[in-house]
Amino acid sequence: MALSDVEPKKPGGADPRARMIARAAREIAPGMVVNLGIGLPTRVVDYLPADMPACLHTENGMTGIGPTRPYETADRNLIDAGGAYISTVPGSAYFDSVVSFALVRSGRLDLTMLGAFEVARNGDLANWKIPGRFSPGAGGAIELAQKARRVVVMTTHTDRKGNPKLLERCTLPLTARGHVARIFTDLAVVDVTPQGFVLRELAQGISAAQVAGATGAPLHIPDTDIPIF
Amino acid sequence: MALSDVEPKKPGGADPRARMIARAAREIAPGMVVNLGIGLPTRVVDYLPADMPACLHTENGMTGIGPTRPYETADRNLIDAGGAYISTVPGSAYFDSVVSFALVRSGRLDLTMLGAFEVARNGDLANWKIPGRFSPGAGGAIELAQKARRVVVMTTHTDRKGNPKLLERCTLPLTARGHVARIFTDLAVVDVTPQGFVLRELAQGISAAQVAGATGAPLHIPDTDIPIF
Amino acid sequence: MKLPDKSTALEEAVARIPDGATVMVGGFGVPGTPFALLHELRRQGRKDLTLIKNDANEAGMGIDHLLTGGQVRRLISTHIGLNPNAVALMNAGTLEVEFCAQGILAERIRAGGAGLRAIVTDIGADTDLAEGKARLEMEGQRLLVETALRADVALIHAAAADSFGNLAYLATARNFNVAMAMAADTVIAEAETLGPPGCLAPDAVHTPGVFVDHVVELSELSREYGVVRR
Amino acid sequence: MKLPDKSTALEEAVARIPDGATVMVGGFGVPGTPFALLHELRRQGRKDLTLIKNDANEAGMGIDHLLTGGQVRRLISTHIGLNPNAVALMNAGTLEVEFCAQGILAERIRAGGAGLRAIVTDIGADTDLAEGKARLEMEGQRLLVETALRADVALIHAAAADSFGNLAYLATARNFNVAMAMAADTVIAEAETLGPPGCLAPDAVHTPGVFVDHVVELSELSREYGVVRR
Repeated sequence: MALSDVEPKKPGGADPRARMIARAAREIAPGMVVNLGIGLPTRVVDYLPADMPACLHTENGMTGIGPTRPYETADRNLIDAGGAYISTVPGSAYFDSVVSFALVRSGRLDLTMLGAFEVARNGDLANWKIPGRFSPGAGGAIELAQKARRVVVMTTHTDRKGNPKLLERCTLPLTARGHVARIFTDLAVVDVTPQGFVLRELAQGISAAQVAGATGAPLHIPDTDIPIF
Repeated sequence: MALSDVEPKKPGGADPRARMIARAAREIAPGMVVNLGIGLPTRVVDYLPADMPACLHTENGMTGIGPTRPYETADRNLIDAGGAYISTVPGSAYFDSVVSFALVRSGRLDLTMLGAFEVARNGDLANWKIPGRFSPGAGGAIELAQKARRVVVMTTHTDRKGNPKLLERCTLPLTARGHVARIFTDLAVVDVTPQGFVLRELAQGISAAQVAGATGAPLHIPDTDIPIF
Repeated sequence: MKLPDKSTALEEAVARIPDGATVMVGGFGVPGTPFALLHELRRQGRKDLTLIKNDANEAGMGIDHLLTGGQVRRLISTHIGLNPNAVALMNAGTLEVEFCAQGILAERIRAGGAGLRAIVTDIGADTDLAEGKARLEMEGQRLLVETALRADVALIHAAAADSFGNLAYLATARNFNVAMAMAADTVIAEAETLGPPGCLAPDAVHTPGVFVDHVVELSELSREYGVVRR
Repeated sequence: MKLPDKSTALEEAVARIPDGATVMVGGFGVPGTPFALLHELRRQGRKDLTLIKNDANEAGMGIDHLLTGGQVRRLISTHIGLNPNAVALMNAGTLEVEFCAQGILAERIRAGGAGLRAIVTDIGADTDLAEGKARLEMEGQRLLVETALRADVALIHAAAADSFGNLAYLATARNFNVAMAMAADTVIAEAETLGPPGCLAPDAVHTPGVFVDHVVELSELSREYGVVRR
């Protein structure tokens, strides 16, 4: 399927997750090389404008990811790191896992978006191990979180039980220390700063107080107008 | 130029160097992966039978070397490590310098033939540095001499001034310690053994005494018939 | 010269894997996984294996058959989250799992294939993954010495091969196959098509045949090689 | 998405190299040497360079112009025996030369390109080449820690490129270009042909464009690129 067959999804709609993904997609600036982590971040690919000059990387061995494909037109050999069937753009390149992480570690990645079990106010990230319960392994997250020039997280603001995922301090084994710069959730955009979490944007229909209440660490709320996404 | 266009050169003839190269070519057994060092060894490629099942490697990035080409039909992009224009065989593969030496160091090379400034009776090899005079650098010789399963040397028995190159001990900086197993010269085939140099074969018209006289260390001469090449 | 012929029957190639072997298995998800070689390894019932593989496939596919069949003692991997059987066996203590950062697993295998002894890196140096690993200080930074990995056998899936063992992969099926095909004492590649030497352009070879010991032609592709509907 | 355009004019690309820069130069003999970029570097007269290159080309070709022009302070190389000018400059003490084993030079560059800090190897550990290098003991063996190499700029020659910087090489012109194209802060590639994205098949790309900063199309190939009659 050529790029032109696939229309990028429109931002907005009622689904808070879709709004979060659409907002995160706007984080990608022209010229960037970007890795989308498995889970919610990989879905960003379908929210990018067709004329955006940017390069998406998937760690299983490709630059120049195009939109995801339905099963009917999927290429069995062409997946992203999360197993979704993707497409190419003109200028895509395939390579092996060794080259793929050479790219990550040598500083060619401008931005990565990762999922999270926990994020701490100092930028620590935990997303690979819940001892004795569920330890999927880190996959490529350790290198991505440690080496991308900018690391952002995309996650629901709370876990399934309603517990906050943005914390004073991570309780789980860390993926990387102090590298997370920004967090996109279904409730808000929150920055990690030397002073801790700072509220930057609010999801439609959500109040700053709601975000603060769902956050497990102090949330600084600027006096200025908070944009809505 | 396809393989079939090129006839392998015949052994023998009056030229002692050509006879040495032809003899060394017979060291290559079916199934071997072989690297030919720059200088005299690379010329072995033109002395191998067309039906020999073997794989020649050149460290600048190729397996499946075919015979050398004259300038008229040379491919400007296809050389061996010594700069000679070569050809392909069906199944040749190109790769980069990194992969080329991965092959060498990981033990996939059955045999290498190298040039020498000096070889010692304990198998030490010096072929890269004559301090203050001529230090070309080792190129790939250090890995080749240290990692090929079998290391043989091809050299004139003496230097231009008539000084022996097979010595009690190397005087020049070493390329590798104790790895040379056999030496092909214009005078003889000499093995490196725990007891030192042992004469195995003689060039046509050369006596064992002549070889011993041109060798800078004791040469053991077996009591049995010495084959002539 | 002509290049040696390494084409081998499936059963004969897999019979070279002994009990207790360390086996590298290519693939990242479905693409590049040597399902046919794994099925034959399941059928021949080899025991006490150590597997090195990026992931644990999904339940009912690939190495899951070896894991649930009790053939695997130890798994070195980066991510097993898509296979609940693997997670359950690990949690039950039946399967020993060593996790690596993905790019470091790739580099350790590559180092083995390149005849190096170790690599020195800052990746994961300040996380739990550093536990028990040798340290080295360079320019005031505490780095990890990550040792090279080699295996007795590597199982590789290629799209196309020639009888000398030159291999070409398609799209994201390349993944760990390239490094693993260099890092084992015996390298067995299955290929969707197998032709005579010369069927692959020399510039288009992804794995030079000099690294490969046996090439197995796949007569047909089982369902597992297809698109997965989730 | 569409991929960014990195096509650049020859003069503008080379102008990014400052005096005192460390510059990696691809090529092994003639194949893969970026003669046009080197000529422009000669013309622009940059000084005090450190070059990293497998060999010193031959007299009157490639980096020989920079060496004899007094533009190079230091050369890291594996073999300079085919260029008597380089040997003479070294013997005269005018040119500082650091010799590396060829595969170790390749690995040190690759390590730089792969974001590693060093590799650990037994190559040359018992020769003069080990002098001054850090040691590490593993399993009773004294090994060398060979540090990663990076450069300010890498100069690459490709047969074909697209405007995103994806590169393909021909035959033995691949050599050091692949590793160097990953190991510099600014990577400049000259290409015999330059097309729009999509002109190279994704499976046939040898250097992914993501590593390349500038692509220069060669309008014609000078005599140096041809067959050398000796």
